[in-house]
Amino acid sequence: MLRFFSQLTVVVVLLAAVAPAARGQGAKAPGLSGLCAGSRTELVAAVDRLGASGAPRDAAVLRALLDYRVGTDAEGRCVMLPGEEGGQAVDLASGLAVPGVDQVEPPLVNNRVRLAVKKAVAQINLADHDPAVRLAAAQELQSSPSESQLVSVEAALAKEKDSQVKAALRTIVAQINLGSPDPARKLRAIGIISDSGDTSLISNLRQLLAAKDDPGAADPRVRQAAKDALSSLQRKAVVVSRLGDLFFGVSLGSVLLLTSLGLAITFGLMGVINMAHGEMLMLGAYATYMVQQSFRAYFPGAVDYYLLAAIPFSFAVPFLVGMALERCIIRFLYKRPLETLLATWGISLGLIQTVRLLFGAQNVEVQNPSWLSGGLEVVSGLTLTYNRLAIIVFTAFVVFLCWFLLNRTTLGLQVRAVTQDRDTAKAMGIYTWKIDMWTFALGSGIAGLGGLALTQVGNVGPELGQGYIVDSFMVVVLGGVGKLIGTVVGALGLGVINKALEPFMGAVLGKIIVLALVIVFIQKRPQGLFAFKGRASD
Amino acid sequence: MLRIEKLSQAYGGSQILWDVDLTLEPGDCVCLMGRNGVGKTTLLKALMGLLPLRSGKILFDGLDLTRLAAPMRARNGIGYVPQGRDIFPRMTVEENLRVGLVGRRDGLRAVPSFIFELFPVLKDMLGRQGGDLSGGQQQQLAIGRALACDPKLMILDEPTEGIQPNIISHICDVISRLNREMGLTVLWVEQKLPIARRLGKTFQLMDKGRIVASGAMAELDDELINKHLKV
Amino acid sequence: MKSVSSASYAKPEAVVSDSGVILYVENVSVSFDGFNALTDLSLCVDEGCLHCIIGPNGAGKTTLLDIITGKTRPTAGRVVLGQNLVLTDLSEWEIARMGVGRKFQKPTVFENLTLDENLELAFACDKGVRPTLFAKKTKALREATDETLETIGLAAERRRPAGLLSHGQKQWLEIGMLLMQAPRVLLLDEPAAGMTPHELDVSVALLKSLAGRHTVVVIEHDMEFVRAIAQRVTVLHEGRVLAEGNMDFVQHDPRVVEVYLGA
Amino acid sequence: EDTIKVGILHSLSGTMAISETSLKDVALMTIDELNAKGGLLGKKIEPVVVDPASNWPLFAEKARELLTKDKVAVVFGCWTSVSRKSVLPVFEELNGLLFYPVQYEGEECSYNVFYTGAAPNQQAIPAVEYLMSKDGGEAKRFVLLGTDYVYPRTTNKILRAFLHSKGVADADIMEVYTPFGHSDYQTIVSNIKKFAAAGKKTCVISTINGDSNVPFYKELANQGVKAEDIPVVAFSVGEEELRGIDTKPLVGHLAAWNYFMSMKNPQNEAFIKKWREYVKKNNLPGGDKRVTNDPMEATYIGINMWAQAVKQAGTTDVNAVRQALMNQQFKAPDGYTVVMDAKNHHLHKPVVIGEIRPDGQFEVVWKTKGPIRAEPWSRFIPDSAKKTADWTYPWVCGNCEKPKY
Amino acid sequence: MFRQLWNLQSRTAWTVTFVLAALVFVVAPVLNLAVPEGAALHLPNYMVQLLGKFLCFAILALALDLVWGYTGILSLGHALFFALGGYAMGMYLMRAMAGEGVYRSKLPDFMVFLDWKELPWFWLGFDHFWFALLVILIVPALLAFVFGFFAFRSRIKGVYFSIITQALTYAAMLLFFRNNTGFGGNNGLTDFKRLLGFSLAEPATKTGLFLCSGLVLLLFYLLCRAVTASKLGRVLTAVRDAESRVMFLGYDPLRYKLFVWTLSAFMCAVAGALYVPQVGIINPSEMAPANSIEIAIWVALGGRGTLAGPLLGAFAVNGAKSIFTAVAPDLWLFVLSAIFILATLFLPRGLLGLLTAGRKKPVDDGGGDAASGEEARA
Ligand SMILES: Nc1ncnc2c1ncn2[C@@H]1O[C@H](COP(=O)(O)OP(=O)(O)OP(=O)(O)O)[C@@H](O)[C@H]1O
Ligand SMILES: Nc1ncnc2c1ncn2[C@@H]1O[C@H](COP(=O)(O)OP(=O)(O)OP(=O)(O)O)[C@@H](O)[C@H]1O
Ligand SMILES: NC(N)=O
Ligand SMILES: [Mg+2]
Ligand SMILES: [Mg+2]
Repeated sequence: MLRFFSQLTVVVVLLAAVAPAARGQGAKAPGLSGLCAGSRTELVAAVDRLGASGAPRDAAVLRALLDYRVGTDAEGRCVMLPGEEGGQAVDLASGLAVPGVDQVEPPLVNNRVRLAVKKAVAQINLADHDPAVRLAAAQELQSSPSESQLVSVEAALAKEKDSQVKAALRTIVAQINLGSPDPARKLRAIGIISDSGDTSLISNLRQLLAAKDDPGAADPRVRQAAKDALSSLQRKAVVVSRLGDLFFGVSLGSVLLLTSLGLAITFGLMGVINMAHGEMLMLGAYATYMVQQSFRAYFPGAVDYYLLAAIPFSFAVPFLVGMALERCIIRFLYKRPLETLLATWGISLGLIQTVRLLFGAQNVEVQNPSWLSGGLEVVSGLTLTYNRLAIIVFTAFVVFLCWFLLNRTTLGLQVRAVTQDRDTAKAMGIYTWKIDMWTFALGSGIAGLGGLALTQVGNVGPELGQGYIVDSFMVVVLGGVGKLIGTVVGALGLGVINKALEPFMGAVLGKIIVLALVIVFIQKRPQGLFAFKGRASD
Repeated sequence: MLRIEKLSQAYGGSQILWDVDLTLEPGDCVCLMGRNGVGKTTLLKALMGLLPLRSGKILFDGLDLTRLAAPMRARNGIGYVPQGRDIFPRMTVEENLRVGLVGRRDGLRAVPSFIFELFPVLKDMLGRQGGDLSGGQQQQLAIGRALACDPKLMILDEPTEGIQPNIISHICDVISRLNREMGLTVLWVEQKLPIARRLGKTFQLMDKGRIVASGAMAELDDELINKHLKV
Repeated sequence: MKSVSSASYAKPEAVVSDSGVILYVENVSVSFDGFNALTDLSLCVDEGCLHCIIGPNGAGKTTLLDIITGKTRPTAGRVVLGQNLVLTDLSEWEIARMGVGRKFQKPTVFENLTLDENLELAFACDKGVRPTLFAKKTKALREATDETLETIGLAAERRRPAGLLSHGQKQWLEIGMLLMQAPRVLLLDEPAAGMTPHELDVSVALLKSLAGRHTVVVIEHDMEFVRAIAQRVTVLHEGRVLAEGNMDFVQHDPRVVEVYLGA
Repeated sequence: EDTIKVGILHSLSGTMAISETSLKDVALMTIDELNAKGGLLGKKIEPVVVDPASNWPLFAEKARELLTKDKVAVVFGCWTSVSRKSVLPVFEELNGLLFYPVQYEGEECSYNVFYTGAAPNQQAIPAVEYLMSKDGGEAKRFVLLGTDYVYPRTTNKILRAFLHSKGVADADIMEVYTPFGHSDYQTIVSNIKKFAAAGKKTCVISTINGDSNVPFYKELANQGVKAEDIPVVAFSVGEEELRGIDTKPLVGHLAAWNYFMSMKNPQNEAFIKKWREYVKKNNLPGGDKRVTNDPMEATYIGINMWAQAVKQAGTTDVNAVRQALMNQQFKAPDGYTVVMDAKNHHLHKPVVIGEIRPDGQFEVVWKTKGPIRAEPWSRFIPDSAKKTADWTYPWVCGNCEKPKY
Repeated sequence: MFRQLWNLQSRTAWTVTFVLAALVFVVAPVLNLAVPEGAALHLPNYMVQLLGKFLCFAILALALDLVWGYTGILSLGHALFFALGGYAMGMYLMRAMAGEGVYRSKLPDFMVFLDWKELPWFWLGFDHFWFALLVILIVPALLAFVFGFFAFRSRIKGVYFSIITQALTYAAMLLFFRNNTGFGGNNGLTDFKRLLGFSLAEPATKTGLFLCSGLVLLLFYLLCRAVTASKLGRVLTAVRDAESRVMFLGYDPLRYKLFVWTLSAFMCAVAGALYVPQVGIINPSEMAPANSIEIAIWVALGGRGTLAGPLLGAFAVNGAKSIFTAVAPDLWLFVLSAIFILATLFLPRGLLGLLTAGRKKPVDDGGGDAASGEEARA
């Protein structure tokens, strides 16, 4: 979160900084015109110069460079165009406004330039008045500090008051000092690194221990200290990595769960072998896409919130389709449950092709809203991405919704009565056709919510659902048909086991092993995790 | 109360019921009797709306049920105890009873306690799966479930099957009491003569898909029995 | 006592019973999730005897049959057939091959097979895969089928799928299947349920004719019926034996009257 | 017979429809264009479109049907290598002609196939060389990440051999495969980050196929892997694939192809214009969001070259056309005049490396001076290094070690 | 013996059988080989191959019907056994052309590709046809036997069984996808040259394979007839309807299920072995779960629980697919989709039910036909 906000702040500050420059009040900045250089080496050199000597305002120019707003205009001047907030173009050589220029030919910015810009901005930002910006800058510089930065970093450290920033700067100094020939400085550096608990520094220690032509590294005290520090950091790294696996597992599990919940209703509760379940996911995803597109067209300002608006739609579209399908097709098959396989397979083919003809065979783009982009780096080496965190929360919400509908209203009771004995249920006054219709629609709608979640982690194309159907059936059956809780436990269990195996086996073998485990597990519990026991079970 | 007119029913090609006429007055308690396979269950199912009719008409409380679906019939006050109990096997006893409440007109949400007074064993078994109960317990549950929907007309298909003797008497007493005191109309399929005699005010005899004899219970004599209840 | 090998093709002849007792139920207990359906129950059934088991609903009668036929495994205790065959070690189908046949409380027949076929499957013969594959319709089979259909009064329906029978007819068919199986021990769970008075008479005669050659265990709630057939009666209550003896004896046992028969 | 039938064998349903549908569309567009110019040899070209439905044996069946029942003069089709392998025996048996428009792993050179996509040396190796160059960031450590099938496997094998030859140690190479349709890249991306934390400049070479790319890039973006730090260069991700992704967080990641839609030259402008018009006229789904990409360009080149060869040969006879295709030249949308190699049935193509721009297009950051010749037999694989593909006298073979005649 | 055979089915059924056999064994070869090309009645080579492929699918459908239609075990993994048979045949075909591959190596090309220096152990022996044949006949059946033994012993039933068979085939697919497993990865085995010395490119070989498939189908059909018409067939139906009741009659359902299950897998393997030389490729996508589901679709469409139904279904679905993917490449899925939906709704007993309309046959899972009209009333 911190990082996220600090990035936001950086952007805000930069935008603020651009404003005066754009108004043409900026002083003449020598070297800025190098930013239009045709040769990348020159360009990078210009950027580096800015980084070494630049003022906060220059950071804004560098950002503009990345946004393709710096370039040569028709008259060969090196010009910076105004950003979104408006203003006038500025001639970088003279610092004067050049009205009327609205197009420039930007230099070729590639990763090399981008990296240089990033470093330069960080270096400039070390002097920023906002501690958050300074911290972000310091962290940025941590990734590959060089000897040449030592002086400026130490200078910054001397001035620094904020303890977090201080710690970060000290780590940079330590990283640089690790390479110093003086064993004492090395030892001190190792101490700082060890205390920082930052597992990303493991490689620095490794390099130190592996270094051959470094006399300072041969010092036994240094070696011992480095080894101790290394093993303590490595222990931490293992813990972090296990925690990571757990998170990944829960996250994968919650995706599995969301994609299976609808099936747990249509198949688990109603007994429809619903091969069109995947297509309900797909419809939910396309509904989300449509909402996004409408927002882009009609409410461009609120586009970040399209996802919230999509929740009811992604539920409603499959809900209605499900309702129609139930009324037109499924309902004739309740006495021949096996044949629902055939019909729903047909439905699935038809839905896929319909969507393909309407939207094209290619994937459509669904964007993560900015508040779901990126992630929270809880410790170094473990980033919890916002989209996946959101999915976990959303899954909990949908599970609750299902639980509530099925256990706190009579719907669940009636559905189960209908599936267990349709005729008797009728004779007890249950409107079986209504229950069938609502339940199937509900299952489809829930699947649609799964589709909404999928848009945030995967692709949206006509075949989207096909990739989930096997897993969904497996989850529902593994948990025990007709047991919602089984589906929950089954999905999370599969997710966690899968992710626990993946680091050791790789994704392919891991998946094979998981399937094998499922097969073996069912041998032990032939009715799934939460089996119906007792006389009625066979 | 209930009038069945010229009801015919067939499974595919083979006709089972032939122009059955049957009339029940409010407060009647009728025993329907007949050999195996003469169509008693078929008649009750048709009455309940679980089988399509070939022809005929069913009137209940002035309402034409003929075109009405089963749940509406239940909600209009017909309680049904199916043959073979048809408990929901994977639902607990309590849930089974709550299903019975669905058909109530007063929207009551809790199982009325008189059912547990009637069948104390159900109280002990509330959390047990319906399918796990013993046969007799299931039968009691089925009757309890039908009573839960507060019917005006109860139709029971051999409800004493598999029930222990003292409870049979108990059930007979209760049904008679409901019949007498609350005016519950009862249509009861029964094979066992003693029970039929004890319970029924009138009888209807079925043979080969037709009602062949009816009258007050006292009129059920050996001749009729020999003629229609023996092979 | 040593159990004969549980070899799949063990024959009922292997069962020895010179003491006159064919079935021992020894200290059997069963519990389902903590509910004790049977508690330390012991029972002997004499060979050739017509033994009735009665008791309140839920007393554990059906569970007892489940134990004998291997459908349910006891938590403790065992069941011995003859003197040497521990049934509780065998699987359901092995027990059936040892000559223990059963009619269920809720009639279960093969709905998609005709009555003829239902009976054919029940017919006593080698029930291994290979013999079944090459089985021919023997004269013995045909005669037995005809005879049984006659007995159960369903000859007219013989070519119809069993699923189309009425409840009572299915009961009869299941009895017929039991007859075809010609088991040493017949276990009948409420055979009289849903029968007309006349049919009751028929089955009384039928069961009586079986007794002697076969051992018959009947569970029933119809006291008339029990009185008509029972040579020995065991009353179960809450998973234990409440009383045992001949009909007259148990009928007048006050505890039996209280929990079961009623005034 | 007043038409020349040509077969179009691309999956329009099933998993590959996502990629192949556009190739069918562009093929029809090209044929329309040729017909508008008067057709070939005075006849109209009649496309016969079939749908092999992403089912490999069905590819073979449909190929056979096209060649024997419809008697097509040529077939344009296939995307995956397995589909090509599946139809290959059919084309060889019936002496048909197939134009294959997709980059592939090489190790093949059939008499009956013309390969208009890139061989590994026209795509993979230049891309890695670029990443190792100063401009590309001087990568020292490599993650070879792919979908578990033959194209990634072979490409990575070649790349590993290549990297060895550049002095990269095995410890600096991480090879990871995922199943088809894999959609959860959390662990892998996190492992890449760990691998990259070793202090050396790391890059990822992705041969992830099709649908898996979206989840991969989404995860990449969300776990904060920036192109400046860990660039990902992909060989199967083009404009079409990027359409499904929000590219703003991916700016700077790379792809290596022989063509990008963003290339600026008159041929490309004309090509894109034609495509836009075609999409509009036929009301194709996707509308003005439809893009062009490398395999589409390769399809376009293939059909045009075939048409030129037919004109030159004056017949659609396979043997004559094959002969005429040798050295056939075409001014391609990539801005170069590409040539069909006189010997190995592969196209000489320029290699272009692009970085993803925020608008989903690629910024060309590097390209070869001109088209380079394909090496279907990789010199980095010992057994294949000995092989020559040369369908001219005296070799007359696609895979032999000495001349046949 | 002969009488027994004759008694297997009704006279009409025999007539149909003979007519079909005549079509396959006489008419098709004559139209293909004797009638000159270009003539209206000429059966082109590709049609022969197509029909040969369909014959293999028909065997597959027959096999699934035996376990699903008659015994009530819905396998969603049958394509696995088919593919295994196919792989065994493919391995033989690869070995039979050792030295003629792209690399002129003794090893199959993909191994050269992957730098393998020698054949892995599980490829040994495949240079002999008899060995491959043994593997085809034994290995898939053995796998089915072992898998079935554990599954049936644990009394896994219904959807649980379906899903673990699906998991099995899915796992196998992933395994075969891996290049390291040693079966050619995603590309599988392809580019075969000759079978038992006959060039696979020769029309005569193809016709031979077609006839072979026809013969095998006919034999399997009669075998299935024999099995289902026997008492064992009735036990199977009984197992489907009331498994526990079967046990109390003294039958061990495990053995019966295992028997048909293994037999069925065996048939699939043979079908796979015949299929591979005709289509020229075998790869892991044959094991994809969707393929197994499709087999079930053929069976359901044709008419489950009959023997002719699945054959009809296999031909109808694949024929429709073949025609419409060419005639209406954009719309064929709608056609197929409509066929499936309409057939389910209006032909509860499958296509065969349509042909034999009027004649009664009891329907399983509870009463069937009555369902549709009755709900509508409500
Ligand atoms: N689904 C069906 N299809 C065809 N015939 C049926 C069907 N169900 C029942 N029958 C036949 O209808 C007749 C009447 O059956 P029904 O169940 O109504 O008899 P019942 O009088 O209730 O007999 P019981 O006393 O045995 O319960 C029987 O002959 C039976 O075989
Ligand atoms: N699988 C099970 N799980 C839980 N309880 C069970 C199970 N099986 C039986 N019971 C309980 O065990 C008791 C004995 O049941 P059983 O069926 O043996 O009774 P019964 O004597 O046959 O009764 P009835 O005369 O009503 O048929 C009943 O209370 C029943 O609820
Ligand atoms: N040839 C490929 N990209 O599969
Ligand atoms: Mg009845
Ligand atoms: Mg009982």
